[in-house]
Amino acid sequence: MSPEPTPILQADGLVKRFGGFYALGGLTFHVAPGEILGLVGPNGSGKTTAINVISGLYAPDGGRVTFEGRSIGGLASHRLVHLGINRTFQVPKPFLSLTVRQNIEVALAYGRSASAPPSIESLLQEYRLAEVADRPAQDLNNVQQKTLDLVRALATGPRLLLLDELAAGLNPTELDWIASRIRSLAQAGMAIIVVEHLMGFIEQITDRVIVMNAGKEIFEGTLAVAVKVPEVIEVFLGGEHAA
Amino acid sequence: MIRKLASAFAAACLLAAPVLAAEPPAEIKIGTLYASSGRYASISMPVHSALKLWVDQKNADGGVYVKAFDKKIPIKLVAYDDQSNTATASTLYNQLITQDKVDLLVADSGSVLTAPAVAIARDHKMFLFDQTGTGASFFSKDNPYIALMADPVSTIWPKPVADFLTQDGPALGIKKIAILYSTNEFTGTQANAVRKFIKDSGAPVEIVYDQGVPTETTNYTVIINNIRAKQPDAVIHLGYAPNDIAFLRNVNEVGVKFKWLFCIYPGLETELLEKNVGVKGLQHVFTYVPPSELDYPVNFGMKMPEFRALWNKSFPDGKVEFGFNAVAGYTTALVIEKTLSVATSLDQMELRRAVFSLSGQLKTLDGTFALDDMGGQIGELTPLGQLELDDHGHLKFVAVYPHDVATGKPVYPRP
Amino acid sequence: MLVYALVAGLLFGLYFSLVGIGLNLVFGVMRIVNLAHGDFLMLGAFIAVGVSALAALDPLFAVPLAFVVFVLVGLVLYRLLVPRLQGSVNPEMLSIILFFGLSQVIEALTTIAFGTSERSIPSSELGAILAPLRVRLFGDADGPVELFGQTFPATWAISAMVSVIAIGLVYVYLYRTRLGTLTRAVMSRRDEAFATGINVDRVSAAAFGIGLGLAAVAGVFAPFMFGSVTPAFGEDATVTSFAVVVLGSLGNPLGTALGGVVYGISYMLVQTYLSSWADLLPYVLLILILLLRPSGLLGRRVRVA
Amino acid sequence: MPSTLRHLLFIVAPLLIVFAILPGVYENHLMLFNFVVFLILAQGVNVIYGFTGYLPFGYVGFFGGGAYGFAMMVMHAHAPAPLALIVAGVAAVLLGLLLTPLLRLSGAYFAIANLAASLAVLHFVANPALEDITRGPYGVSLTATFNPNAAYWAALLVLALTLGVVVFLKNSRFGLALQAVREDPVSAAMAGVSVVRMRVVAWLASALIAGLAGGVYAWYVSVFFPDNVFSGTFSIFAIVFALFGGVATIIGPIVGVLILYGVYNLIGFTTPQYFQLIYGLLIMGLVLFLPAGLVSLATRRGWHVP
Repeated sequence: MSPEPTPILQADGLVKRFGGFYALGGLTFHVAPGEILGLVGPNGSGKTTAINVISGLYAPDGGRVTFEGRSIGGLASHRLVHLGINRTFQVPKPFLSLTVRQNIEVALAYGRSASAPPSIESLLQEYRLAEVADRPAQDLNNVQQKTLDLVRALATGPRLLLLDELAAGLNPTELDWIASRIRSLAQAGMAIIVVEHLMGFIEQITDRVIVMNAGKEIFEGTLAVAVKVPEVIEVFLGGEHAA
Repeated sequence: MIRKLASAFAAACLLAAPVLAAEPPAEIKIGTLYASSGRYASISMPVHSALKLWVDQKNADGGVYVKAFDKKIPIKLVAYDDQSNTATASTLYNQLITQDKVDLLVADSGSVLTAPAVAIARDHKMFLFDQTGTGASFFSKDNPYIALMADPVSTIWPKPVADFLTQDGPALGIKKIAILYSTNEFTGTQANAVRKFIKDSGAPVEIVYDQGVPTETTNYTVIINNIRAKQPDAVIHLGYAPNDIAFLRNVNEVGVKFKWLFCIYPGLETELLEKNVGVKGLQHVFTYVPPSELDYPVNFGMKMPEFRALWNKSFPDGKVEFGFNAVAGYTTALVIEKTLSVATSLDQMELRRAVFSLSGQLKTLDGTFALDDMGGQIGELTPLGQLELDDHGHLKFVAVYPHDVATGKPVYPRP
Repeated sequence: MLVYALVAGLLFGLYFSLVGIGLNLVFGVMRIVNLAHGDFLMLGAFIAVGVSALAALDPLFAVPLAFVVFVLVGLVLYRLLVPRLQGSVNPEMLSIILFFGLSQVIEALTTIAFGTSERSIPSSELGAILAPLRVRLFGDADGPVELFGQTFPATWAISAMVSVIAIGLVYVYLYRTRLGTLTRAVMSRRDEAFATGINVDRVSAAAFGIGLGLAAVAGVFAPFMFGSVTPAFGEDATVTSFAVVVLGSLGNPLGTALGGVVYGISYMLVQTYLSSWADLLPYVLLILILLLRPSGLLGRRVRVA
Repeated sequence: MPSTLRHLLFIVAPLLIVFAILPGVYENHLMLFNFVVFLILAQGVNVIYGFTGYLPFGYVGFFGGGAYGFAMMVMHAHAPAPLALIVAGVAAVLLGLLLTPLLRLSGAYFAIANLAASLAVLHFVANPALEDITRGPYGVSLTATFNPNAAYWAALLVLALTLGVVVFLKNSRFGLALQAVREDPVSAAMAGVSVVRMRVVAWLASALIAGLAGGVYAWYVSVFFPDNVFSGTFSIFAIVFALFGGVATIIGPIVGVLILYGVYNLIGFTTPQYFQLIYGLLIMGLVLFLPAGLVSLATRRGWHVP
């Protein structure tokens, strides 16, 4: 790993409550431009909640989250998109009755990308959607919908990209392909946070992981080190740590 | 204004001339609307059925006499269903005028469904035979194209009620009056009129309760209790038939006996109310005495008993109730028939002249037809009466005011 | 005046719980907005009028008759309408229009069959079979009943009583029978219910039938609670039912009971102190509840966009 | 040719021209006027339902609000009709602003709350306590501005404006974004779309359209009661017409109004006794057999429908 540059996103003691349940109980971490950070942990450990708070779906109930030095806790999602944060969804939610091209057009038009966004044709080509460009999104298969979800995020020219279980349901060839895409995005300077259950995929692409349990981070470092820490092993109870 | 009317009249006469020379038409087309469904169906259907009855009767007889052609001509009734929908009614009124080119335009029943016709008739310079649309806003000095056929305008209708209370009331011991009304044009205007008559009279009576309730109200238990708390000597309830039914039923169910109680519909739709409230519930109630009870001297058309017999023969299934509205529809028909028999052409201004010429002259089963100069009906007034039981336990009307038509003394307080 | 308004509101409100509860069941289970709800009420009222006029029976006998007839009608209508509706893209929205059409059809057919006049039943006929009981309780078989030293129409008391019994039976159905338990499962998580292998279709058909049956039962008392009924009566009844149901929260029969009572009492209070504004009340209450407490007084369900 | 121009040239212009010529050919002007009013209202429903998914079951609230806005300007300020018409639109927009919190509701809840809101406005306007302002239940009579001919042309102008709005929505990124919000508000926000602002803009635009329609209606009929201009059938008809043709298109609502309102009048003129029955059955059939509207017959075959 190269010496760490200044983080683009910094979360300090993030808290999110649902009634009496603490989904996030003081989560602290950071991610730097060009870095791919993995968020791992068992179900219900708060990974997706963390992404939802950072992308503005929920306002945090405590703690602080800054993006490029600016406090962003509680800002509306579309404002965060304009600042340069975007995400994909575990279950992709494209605009079903619009065509693939229209789906991307909306994001291109309203994303207010700081840098010149990629052209629609190049996105369609690069992400293998050119053939279905003029079909309504409801005609797409699950993998294509996931890809479209990713392209929609990319069309807004994000500097921080949050990927929520992008790999689930992909076959090995598709996994390799998507992993290479993600790595090249990071190489171009994008900060990427990956929430994933597939540990092989995490190992393949991340520079660093945060292991979460009960709404807090319990480990930070590489996955290779993580799997040797007793606390982490205990949390997973011999579960999914494929590595 | 007069000059304007006069010039319009002159123009009308000029136009009328060629009509006279024309061949008599095969039929006289009367256009009207009715509501077979929706909120106004129950007041529209009796009126319309009566009009139809008259048409059938005349046509069986070879038609009506039309002076303009000096012969009997069959009537064609062009009637559309507006379903109580005013936008639909607008289109249909227009259809009658512009497509069916009816000779006479007759409005649907009630103010709400008459309202769209007022402006349309005026726009097309068609004279509107307004059956029961009593809305005060319909009648203005600058609109010659309307006259009210069968109900008095709401502003003068309740005069006998107010006069009785202010003139005979104090002697009977009536000092405190309660007014309860439904907040619609028909009964709201009557409430305003009653209030004004009472206040202007200077009589030693006091209004102790004066409340409007929504027309949709069908539940009066609490209100009755509130009125009772004010201990009024007389209670005036002004509402539509469903309001009266619910009000009277609640009065009986709660077991309240108001000393003096007036409602509109026991007099207007007696059979309907009797069916829904029961004879006992109507006993001693004050109401308008309908023309059917007064046996007005008639100089035109069927007398009440004949009309009623014909009605019962024509509509034996009881789906449309005989009552005041049925009489109203027939009255309209009689005005039309008489108008055709005196109008020298079918021109609309000539029809207007003919209708106004009947004012004070035409005496039907509905009383004397009389119009003010804006076309509002000021004749056909209904006296105040009280419902009592005859020896057979049937309801009968006792007219109590004005005194010249009175047939008995009021029972006060209600035993 | 206050006590009177409160008691009257309670009796009136309990009846309105019964008016709304069928709508609640249908919407809760199927997400179908039954805009013809009030028309089924109206049909129930005509059954009562018929039982009273043709058979000269206590209208209370119309209660089981109306219920059975309309459960069957509901099952048939369900088969005819719902599967096609659920197959469309947006069944919730389209149901509003579909059932508006149905309400038009019902009103038209009723008008063709019975005419447009107001119909009712003499108050003394309701509960005639209960006369011995009344003599024992109140000393006479006729006239108003006395509660807290004030007199109320006997028909109100009977309607309120039957409403309480009917709501109780709905409670028993939902919480003490197998089909009822499944119904609640479908109400809370329709999507998951499919996945868990519940026969959603059967549960829905039953709920639809029972919903219509309850509406018809409420209708039996309509001639007494509203003075009279006409074929056009359904429209207002539907909107009021919505106010009651939304007040209490959807998918919760106890909530509807509470909603009815809150509605009844506030209606009577407004009628007492601000009578001409009384018809604004259901609508303002409905909007306020939706905005301030979207889950209703007793609900948990989220209904925010 | 850009599609905006094509739509204006081949859909909007011919429709307007036909309705400008028709009064000279066909004499039932009020029927033509009502056609125009329903074309406006159906497109207004299209704006809010077709493009954002909110079903405005109480759409008539804006229509009646506009009619009364017009009436009050004429009665109290003695304003000329064109000025009163503008106020009619403004009144409806203000009402729309007041009701923006309803947009927090979804699905049937919004539809029911909107219906309740329109009834609340009706009962408010019709309350006798407001007699001095609205004439309460006693109805208004606007003889000063009575001019059906001018009102008809004003209605055509409002229709042109409304169609302009719909053509814009159909061809602009704004319209695309609205549809994205309708499909999935969360994803739309993640595409950078300000969900709340978009909805409010569409809501107010459709309120303005209905308010102007109410204004021209008040101008044309000149004598009316609260029950006339707040009649729920305006909402129902506008929604059914728009759905029958197919929403989120330009021609769908137009076709819907022309066919269905045409049939409605035809039934009314020919077989009045079964009017309500036939119409009710027609509505049911439409939902059961053509839920996505007439245009779906074409889109199912893969044809593009403007």
